[in-house]
Amino acid sequence: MTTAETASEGTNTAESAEPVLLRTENLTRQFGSLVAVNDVNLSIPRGEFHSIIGPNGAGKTTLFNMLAGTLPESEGRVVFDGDEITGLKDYERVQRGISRAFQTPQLFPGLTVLENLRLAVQAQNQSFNPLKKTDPAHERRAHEVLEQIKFDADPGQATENLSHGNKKKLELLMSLSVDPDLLLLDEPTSGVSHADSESLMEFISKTSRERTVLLIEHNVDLVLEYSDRITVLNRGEVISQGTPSYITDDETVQDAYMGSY
Amino acid sequence: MAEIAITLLLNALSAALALSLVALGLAIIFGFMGVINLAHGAFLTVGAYVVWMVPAKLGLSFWVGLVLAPIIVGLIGALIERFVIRYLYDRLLDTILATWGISLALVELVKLAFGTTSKSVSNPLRGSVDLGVTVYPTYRLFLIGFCLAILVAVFAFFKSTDIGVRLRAVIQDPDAASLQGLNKTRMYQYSFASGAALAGLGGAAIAPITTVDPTMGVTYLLESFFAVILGGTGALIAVVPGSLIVAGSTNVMTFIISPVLAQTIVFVFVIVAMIIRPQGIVPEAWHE
Amino acid sequence: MSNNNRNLAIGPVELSVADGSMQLSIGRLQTDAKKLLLGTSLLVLLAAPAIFTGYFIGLLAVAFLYAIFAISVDLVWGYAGILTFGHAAFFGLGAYLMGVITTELSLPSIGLLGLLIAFLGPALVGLVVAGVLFSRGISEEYFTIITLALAIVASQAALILSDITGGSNGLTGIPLLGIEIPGIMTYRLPYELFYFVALVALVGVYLVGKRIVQSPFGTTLAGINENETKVSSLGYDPVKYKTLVFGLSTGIAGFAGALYAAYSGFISPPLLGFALSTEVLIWVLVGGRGTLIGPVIGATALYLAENMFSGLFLNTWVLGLGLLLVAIVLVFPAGVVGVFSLAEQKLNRYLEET
Amino acid sequence: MVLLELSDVHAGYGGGNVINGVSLTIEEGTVVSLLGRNGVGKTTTLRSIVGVISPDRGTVSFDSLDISGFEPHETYKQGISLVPEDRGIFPDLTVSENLRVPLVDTDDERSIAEIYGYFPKLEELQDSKGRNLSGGEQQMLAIGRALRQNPRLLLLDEPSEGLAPQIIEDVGRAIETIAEEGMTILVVEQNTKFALDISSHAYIMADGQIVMDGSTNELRDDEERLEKYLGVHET
Repeated sequence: MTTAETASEGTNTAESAEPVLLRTENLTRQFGSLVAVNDVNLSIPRGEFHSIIGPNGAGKTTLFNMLAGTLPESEGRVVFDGDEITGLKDYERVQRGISRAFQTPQLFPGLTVLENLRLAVQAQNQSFNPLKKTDPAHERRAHEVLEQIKFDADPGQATENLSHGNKKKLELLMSLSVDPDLLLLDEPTSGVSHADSESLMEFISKTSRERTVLLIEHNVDLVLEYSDRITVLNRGEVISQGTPSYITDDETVQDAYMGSY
Repeated sequence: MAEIAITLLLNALSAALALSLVALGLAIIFGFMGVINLAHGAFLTVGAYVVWMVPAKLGLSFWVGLVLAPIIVGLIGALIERFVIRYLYDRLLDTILATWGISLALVELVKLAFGTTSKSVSNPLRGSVDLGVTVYPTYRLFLIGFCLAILVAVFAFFKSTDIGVRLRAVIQDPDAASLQGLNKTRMYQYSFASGAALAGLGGAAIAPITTVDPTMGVTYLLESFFAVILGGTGALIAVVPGSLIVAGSTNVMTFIISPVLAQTIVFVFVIVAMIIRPQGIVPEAWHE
Repeated sequence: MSNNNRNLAIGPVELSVADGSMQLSIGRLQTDAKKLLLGTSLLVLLAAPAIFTGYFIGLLAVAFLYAIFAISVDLVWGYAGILTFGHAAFFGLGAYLMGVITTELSLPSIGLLGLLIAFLGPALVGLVVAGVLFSRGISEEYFTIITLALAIVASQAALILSDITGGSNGLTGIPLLGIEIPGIMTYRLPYELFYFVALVALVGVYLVGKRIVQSPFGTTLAGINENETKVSSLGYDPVKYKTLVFGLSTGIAGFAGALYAAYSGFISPPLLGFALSTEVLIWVLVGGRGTLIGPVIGATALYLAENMFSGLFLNTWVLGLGLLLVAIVLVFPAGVVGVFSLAEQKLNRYLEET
Repeated sequence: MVLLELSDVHAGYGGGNVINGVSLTIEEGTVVSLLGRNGVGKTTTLRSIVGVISPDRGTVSFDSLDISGFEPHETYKQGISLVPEDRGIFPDLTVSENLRVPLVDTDDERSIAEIYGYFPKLEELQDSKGRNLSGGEQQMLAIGRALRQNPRLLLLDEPSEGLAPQIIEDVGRAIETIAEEGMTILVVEQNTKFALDISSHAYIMADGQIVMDGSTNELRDDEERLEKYLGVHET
């Protein structure tokens, strides 16, 4: 199979240096007769900044939904940190260290920015005691998280009135606050101004030194600039995989993006 | 023995088919618009009162009432959609509350107008028919045929007419339907009105064989919900098996145990069935 | 620091002038005024038996119990977003447990045990019902319909199980609370003093409720109410939280029911049914769901009004209630408390502008 | 004659604008394509034409009528049909039922038989449910359905998306046939080659704005700029 060959050519950098954190085997998702994700094999070493690109409808978000556990796998396996996690629910995967940021920010509109963050921070120390008081350490942690990034809104305001850019930042911070080993980021810069996109990617790149990052991004320039390795999906299948320079020279990728027949 | 069995089965069948009509109205409103209509029982009550009032107060025939009931209740439904439901789409729990408020108000209006005592609607088809194995009341036989005819007509409408196909399209994907030129708002209003009309028709049809009182709707409300949920909301036709189980088994059990106990057993059974198979008992191949 | 800075404080109102700009602080006015209002109302309520007729005080005591019931509904509906149409089943279950226990075992202290069991029993049933339904992934509207069925099933069960429940005649002769320490003392609560028990119970449940909604657990519930997917994607299992709050709530409902049984001395199947289940929703909605004080105000005011006016208007009371329900859902989903906070915002803006 | 004109259209979802000042014109009887990478605002432009979202600023005029703020069913009545990116096939309706859904004016409609003429495959599949069709079949059905009212303007959102090369060719031929009959078409594409082949004029979007436009022949020769706005090579 040509895809397997092209996939192996570009992969020679980080693979052997670090143990594999996330591995998918023949991961497949069908909706009726549509195969949204078809037989995807990924192997992401710990500490890698790995991006997934592909045209609209290539199956990127479906793949994320399966990795995050919001969509059951039709076929195939997911192995995380040595354990099989296929079929686990989303919150169980978070507890094991996989966290995701949604493309459309999923916030708690009626809660304040800090309360949103506190909910994320507290998820680490869940309490079923309904009479327990809020831990001041969690409040402090929420403040600290917010200070990591340039956030130009009152943290005491409800999130429903935030600007799109601030919502995207908060979404990212919340996904980080659960202290994941693997961060799944679905287009963290979509709809964000150019300058903010750069600084967000800079920030993500910095966090990727401690955590493994798997990123879906449509801004190819940013992807090429920051990623260690890239996987290209088209029509649900992996059509190319490798370093940024390998991807830019790959004809099949050009065809997928620009079209050919 | 065979005589009793046949009578029992016919009783169960007529109850189940009448419930199917009412439940079909509920399923249309729920399936099309995602509105949980707790006023459905009150719609049925109003239908029954129309069919009582037409002979008793206006001196006209029962059959005129049977025609008027769905029209009047349908109009009430259209008004309610226009002034209440329209503002609550996408607020599922709020539609539950608002339709419950409407239900309280409608039932109280009935009480204010006609008092709380039960009314009896005189049977327009007295007498019985000899079926060979058993002698069975004429009106109940009519009811079976009438409900079947209405059900067949409604399903044929959805299957074969352009409007029916378009309504199904709106259920499946309202946004895609509006790209085909369909006016969602108007379609919703028609759906709510026709769902209400079916409840009114059901109420009118059963009026001669039941007691008509302001609170008669509550049991039917719950039974139709159970019929819809048990059948599954993927296909309108699912209300038929749903109703057969809910009304049929209550009816048969009433032969042995008290009606209250029978109803309780069926309710508990349905709740358990809902837990085990939330998508309904009807297979996906039936979905349309 | 410039010399131009000045602070002027009159009571809770603070006027500060800094570098030519003037600011009127009303933040403290709000909280102080609210505390003042709550404190005053509490004092008035404590003194009420000396002011009002016994009949009115009796009504008020029952209103307080319904207010506790309303708080229990608000915890699940207002805070966790779970609409229940059958909470009276749990209120009634508590009442029947209390009734059966105290009439079967005629010990003076049995009422206290009854209260405990009337909390634990419904809480357990609530945990099981919610646990099974939520873990099966039942959708919110199906849950609502099932709770509606539950109320009907419960009131029918109370009719059928007449050996225990007295059937449609209900249970009579349920004693008021009392304490006995064998050989040392026996105390039976006088009828007139029950008002204070109800008041203390209400204040207690209110404070517990306040604590719950402000706890991390409560914040998680608020999150579930607003975006369950997100809560789940942060690593919380929403099913556990929803189940637990439902159990807590049904326990509190049962506790209120038990006090009701003890006070009224008589209970019958409608107590478990549909009518009370929906009435409590109207109380909560009118008062303002998602606030604890709202349901208390809604339940008390509407229960008193119903008893004072429904004699005059008869059926129009329920008619009005139905229309009110529609109107609130349509026009003012935040309830009475929402009207107040809107007025408060307007007042603040006015004060800021002047 | 100018059939569609967008002037300075701003639109978006809940606060953030996705498109900022899009202006474009389409002459009657031409095929125009709108190109750009993922997420630059192409779909949002189409949605603000048909009224799925209404523009925050700017106007959309169709045949000199200001249609900004119209509902989708109203723009449809004006003669605009959109084939959305997800195709909008009703999954539980059969192929023939799907074709019966669109509201048609009996004087001007294309009969279902005519649609089968364009897409013979659909006739074979007429009793299959929408959910059981392949991506290519769904695309044909979606285009066929949009043709039912014989629209004055046909909007196609990524007709080639997710289709195998052979199928893309079939769809392309069908579009060309329709275009030859004189239909005005605006096609949004990521597949540049496909789009340039079927259209005579193209607009290119980046960051919510039109950044260049021209005849497709001119654009084909301007490889450098095509790469810049559409390609994946590092710039």
